[in-house]
Amino acid sequence: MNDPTSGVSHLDFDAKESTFLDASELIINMGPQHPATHGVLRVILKLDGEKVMGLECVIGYLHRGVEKIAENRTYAMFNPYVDRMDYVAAVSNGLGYCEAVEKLLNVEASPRAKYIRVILTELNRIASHQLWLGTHALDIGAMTPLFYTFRDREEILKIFEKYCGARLTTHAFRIGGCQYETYDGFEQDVRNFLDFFAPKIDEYEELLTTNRIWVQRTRDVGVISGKDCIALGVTGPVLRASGVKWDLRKAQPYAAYKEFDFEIPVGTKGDTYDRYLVRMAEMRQSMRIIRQAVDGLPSGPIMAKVPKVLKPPVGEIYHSIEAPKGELGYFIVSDGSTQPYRVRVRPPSFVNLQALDLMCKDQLVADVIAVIGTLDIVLGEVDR
Amino acid sequence: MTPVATPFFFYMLSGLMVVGGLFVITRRNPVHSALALIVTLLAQAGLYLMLYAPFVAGVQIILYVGGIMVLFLFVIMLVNLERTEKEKPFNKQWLVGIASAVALGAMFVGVYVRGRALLPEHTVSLPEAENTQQVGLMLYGNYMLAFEIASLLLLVAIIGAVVMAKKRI
Amino acid sequence: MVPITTLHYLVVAAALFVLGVIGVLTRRNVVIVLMSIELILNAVNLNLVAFSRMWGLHGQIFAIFVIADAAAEAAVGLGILIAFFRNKETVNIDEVDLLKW
Amino acid sequence: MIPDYITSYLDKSVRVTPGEAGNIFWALVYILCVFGGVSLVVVCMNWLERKILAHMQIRLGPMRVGPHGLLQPIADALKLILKEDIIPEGADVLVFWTAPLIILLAVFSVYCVIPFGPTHAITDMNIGLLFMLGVSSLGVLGIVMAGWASNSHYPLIGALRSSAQMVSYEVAMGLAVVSAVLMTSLNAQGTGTLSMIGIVQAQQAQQTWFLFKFFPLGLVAFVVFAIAMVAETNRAPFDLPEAESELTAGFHTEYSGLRWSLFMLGEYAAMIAVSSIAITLWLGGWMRPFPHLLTGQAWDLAFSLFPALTFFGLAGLAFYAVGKMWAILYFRVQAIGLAGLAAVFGLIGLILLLRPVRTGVQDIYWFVAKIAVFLYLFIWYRATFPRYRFDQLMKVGWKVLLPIGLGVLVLTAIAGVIFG
Repeated sequence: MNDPTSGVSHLDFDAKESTFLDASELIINMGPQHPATHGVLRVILKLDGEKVMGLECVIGYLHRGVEKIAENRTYAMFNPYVDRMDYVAAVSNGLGYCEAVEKLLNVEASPRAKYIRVILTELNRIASHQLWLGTHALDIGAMTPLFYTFRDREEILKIFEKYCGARLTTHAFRIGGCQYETYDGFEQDVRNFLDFFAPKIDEYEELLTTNRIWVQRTRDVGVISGKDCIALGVTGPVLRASGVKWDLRKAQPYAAYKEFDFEIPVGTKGDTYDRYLVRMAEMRQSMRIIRQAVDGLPSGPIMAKVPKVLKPPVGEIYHSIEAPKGELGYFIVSDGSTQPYRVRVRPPSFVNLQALDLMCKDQLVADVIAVIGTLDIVLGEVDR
Repeated sequence: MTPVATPFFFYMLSGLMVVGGLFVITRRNPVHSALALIVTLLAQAGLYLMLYAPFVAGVQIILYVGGIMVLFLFVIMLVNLERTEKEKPFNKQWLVGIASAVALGAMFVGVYVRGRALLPEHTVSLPEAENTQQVGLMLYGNYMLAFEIASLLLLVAIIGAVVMAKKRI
Repeated sequence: MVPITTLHYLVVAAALFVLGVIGVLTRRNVVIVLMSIELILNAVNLNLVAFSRMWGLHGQIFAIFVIADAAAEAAVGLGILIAFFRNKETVNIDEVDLLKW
Repeated sequence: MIPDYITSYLDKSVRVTPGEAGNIFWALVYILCVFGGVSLVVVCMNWLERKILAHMQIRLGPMRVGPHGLLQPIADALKLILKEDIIPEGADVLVFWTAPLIILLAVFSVYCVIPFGPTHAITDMNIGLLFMLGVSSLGVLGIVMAGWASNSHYPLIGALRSSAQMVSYEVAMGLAVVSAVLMTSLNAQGTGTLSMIGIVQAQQAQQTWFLFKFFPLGLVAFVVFAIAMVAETNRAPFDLPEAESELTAGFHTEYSGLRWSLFMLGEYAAMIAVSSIAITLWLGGWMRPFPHLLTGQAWDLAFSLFPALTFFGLAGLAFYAVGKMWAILYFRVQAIGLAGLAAVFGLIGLILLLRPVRTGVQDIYWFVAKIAVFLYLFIWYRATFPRYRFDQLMKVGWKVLLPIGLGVLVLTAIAGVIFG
């Protein structure tokens, strides 16, 4: 594949008498109601027997017009909406949006707020990866990891609930800082979670990492090179598993990430197994970051000085963060009023989904499932 | 154990066979034909049991029904064509074909009626309990060469089928 | 009721044979023609096994060989059918009139 | 009063299966017993699978219907029977209807020759093993028919996958079986047997389970069979034909209600059937563990107490649960029901202590206990393994199991000549 951007060749839906044998391929519609498409993704597969000749994603079944809604809300009012995009990693979405607006307003969150943000975001990264692991394993046929990950994810959600009252769509941050001061015993809860979770990752790995069937199902499946990743704009663990050491937390540090010591796990081959390993390692790194952040949590106010009515100066800003799934960017244009003139979200899932066709070409139907799982898409984010 | 109610089972099974055979050659849909053929083959396995040939009956079920017919069904589904159902199932010379086949049948009946004397009611005892052993001994004794040739034939058939059915080798 | 003799089996086999011949001669679908050939082979098998009731096990051995042969025939026949179908998109035996494709 | 042919079979001097004795009445009784028993086991299996799987996955499984969800299978069965029987548009109705029946017929025919004891089989055939393999291979037909008749892509792909899978694994299975049959010929006459009862008797005569015969040859053959039989029954990790995440439900996607439940019944019954083949061939059939090692009156007595002990154990477990449930007011009624069940178990245990009953159920008990182990393994696999991909599955079948099976067959023959 020299030109990954060439896209899918036109699918001929009027192919006469499609059978398994003749020249015209079998066309199968997978989704939008299908157990393995993680929501309402529709994939049109062009098959030659079991081999995938090409595929086309049909998206938009979950489109809610989030970006348009932003134009009719004030900056603060739009904040909860972003949680509904990548609902598995709501905290990351909020962080990205808040930081983008802060950049536009030219304010900076207080150090304590930054630390709290890092803790919650990294907890959310772990939760997101857990959900990915469970569903991915279930897609490949291992049902047990799903229940293990959901058991442990519950602990994270409990911390969220105690902190801000919501489990999934947290709306944890405000422009200029945090919504709430931490509750009593927050640090202890987080530390307890870290102690609780460290052996659990080993448990997951014990089930899967050396499982022969798992390795056979994921090795050399959905291979994508670093070059193709960059050409397609693929980011996040998918990019890193292909050997490109690119993590916005290191490359363009935001929040308080500059102050923490952690590594960027990278893969070598860019196959599904590498992506699995990278995400597992990322969970461990996240734990490392959380521990440093909890230990060094500074005291002080949680909110910076922010005017009551937000009226950013005329201008535009692009700010991106490393969400669990990749680069999550917000492009905000301000016309000086209380409402943004335009908000454009760069969702990692949407961009990563482009690579699906390239990664599935010449693989088998069963691999499509594995690749959709390994891309870790959330349709709320793809369709917005 | 001796077969019980022999005439009843004979007429039932042979009736099934003939009706199944009729369905095979008259159905438009090849899948229905194949299913009718399966009924025929199973009924025939029953007849083998009545003829004290349990091993042949078992082979009939495993090979014919479990192997060959599954292959047939597989291929019918691969070349799954709705067009063929709309076409005429019989070719132009159907009348001649039926006439000659019936003539052949009449000849058979004639031979059987005339040559009845050639078929004395002579039976040998075929102990069912040792049928498998005896068949095995004969296969690897008297018919050793034929057995080897058959295996060679099957090998050639495998290779031939692969060569012909595969798009690119 | 008449006791069942070898002749009964022979008559059934003859009927089956005739049905198979009719199928081969009149049907247009190659798959059904192949199945009719299976019918013919089975008629022969029934004869062989019926005779083995009279003269000993040799008939059964022959029946086994015929079954093996039928398997080979079906595999090759269906292989040809698939190759033919891939090129001409039909399974109509009337259209098998080229010596080359 | 009672016709002679009923009582004649009960005569102790007749030690053959009803089929061999030509006794139609008792054959019918046995058929009903086996059919009813297997259906009952399938129903229990439904509950057990959900429970065991749930506890492996740190959840509780069914808890609502009856104590610990004991009545869940009944509720499910009622639901399935009452559900609408949907026939998809464009389906071939006749084929669509007969497909589940064919699967059931194929599976239950296998039970004709399964020996639960020296005389506890419906019949014993000279070609028993051949019959079993042949009839169980008919199940493929039902699957292919179901997939084709549904007139839908997913079932068709599922049917093609599953027929390819079953046909390929039958080969490896057959080779493994043949090596076990070879072992039966290691006697004075030098003739083996295909009769299921004969195979167990050969193990009895040679004073070893074929699992340990020519160690490790018997073991390897058994492992080949054990893998092939999982693939043959379309269970995890070989459950591609019904791979939920890929093909929704494979060949029975379009089925609903009663017909769907027939497929499930067929699947579970097939699991029991193949387990019985494995037990008969390698694990000594109805023989109790160590029949030749631990001999003598004391051991006989000890082993004959196992059936009763099992039921006492079940009763104890149920009573323990009753004790815990009684404390909660909301569960009082259910606790009473569970106590009743426990009492029934205890009563059965007491009956099993009686000497004639005790000796009578020995064979059946050990056979069923061995089946239970296999069924547990099936559930365990499902909780542990991811699913194979189709090409990998074929590779395992043709490139791993088949050569191993062939090698074991040849080595067994050589070993038989040298040591036998």
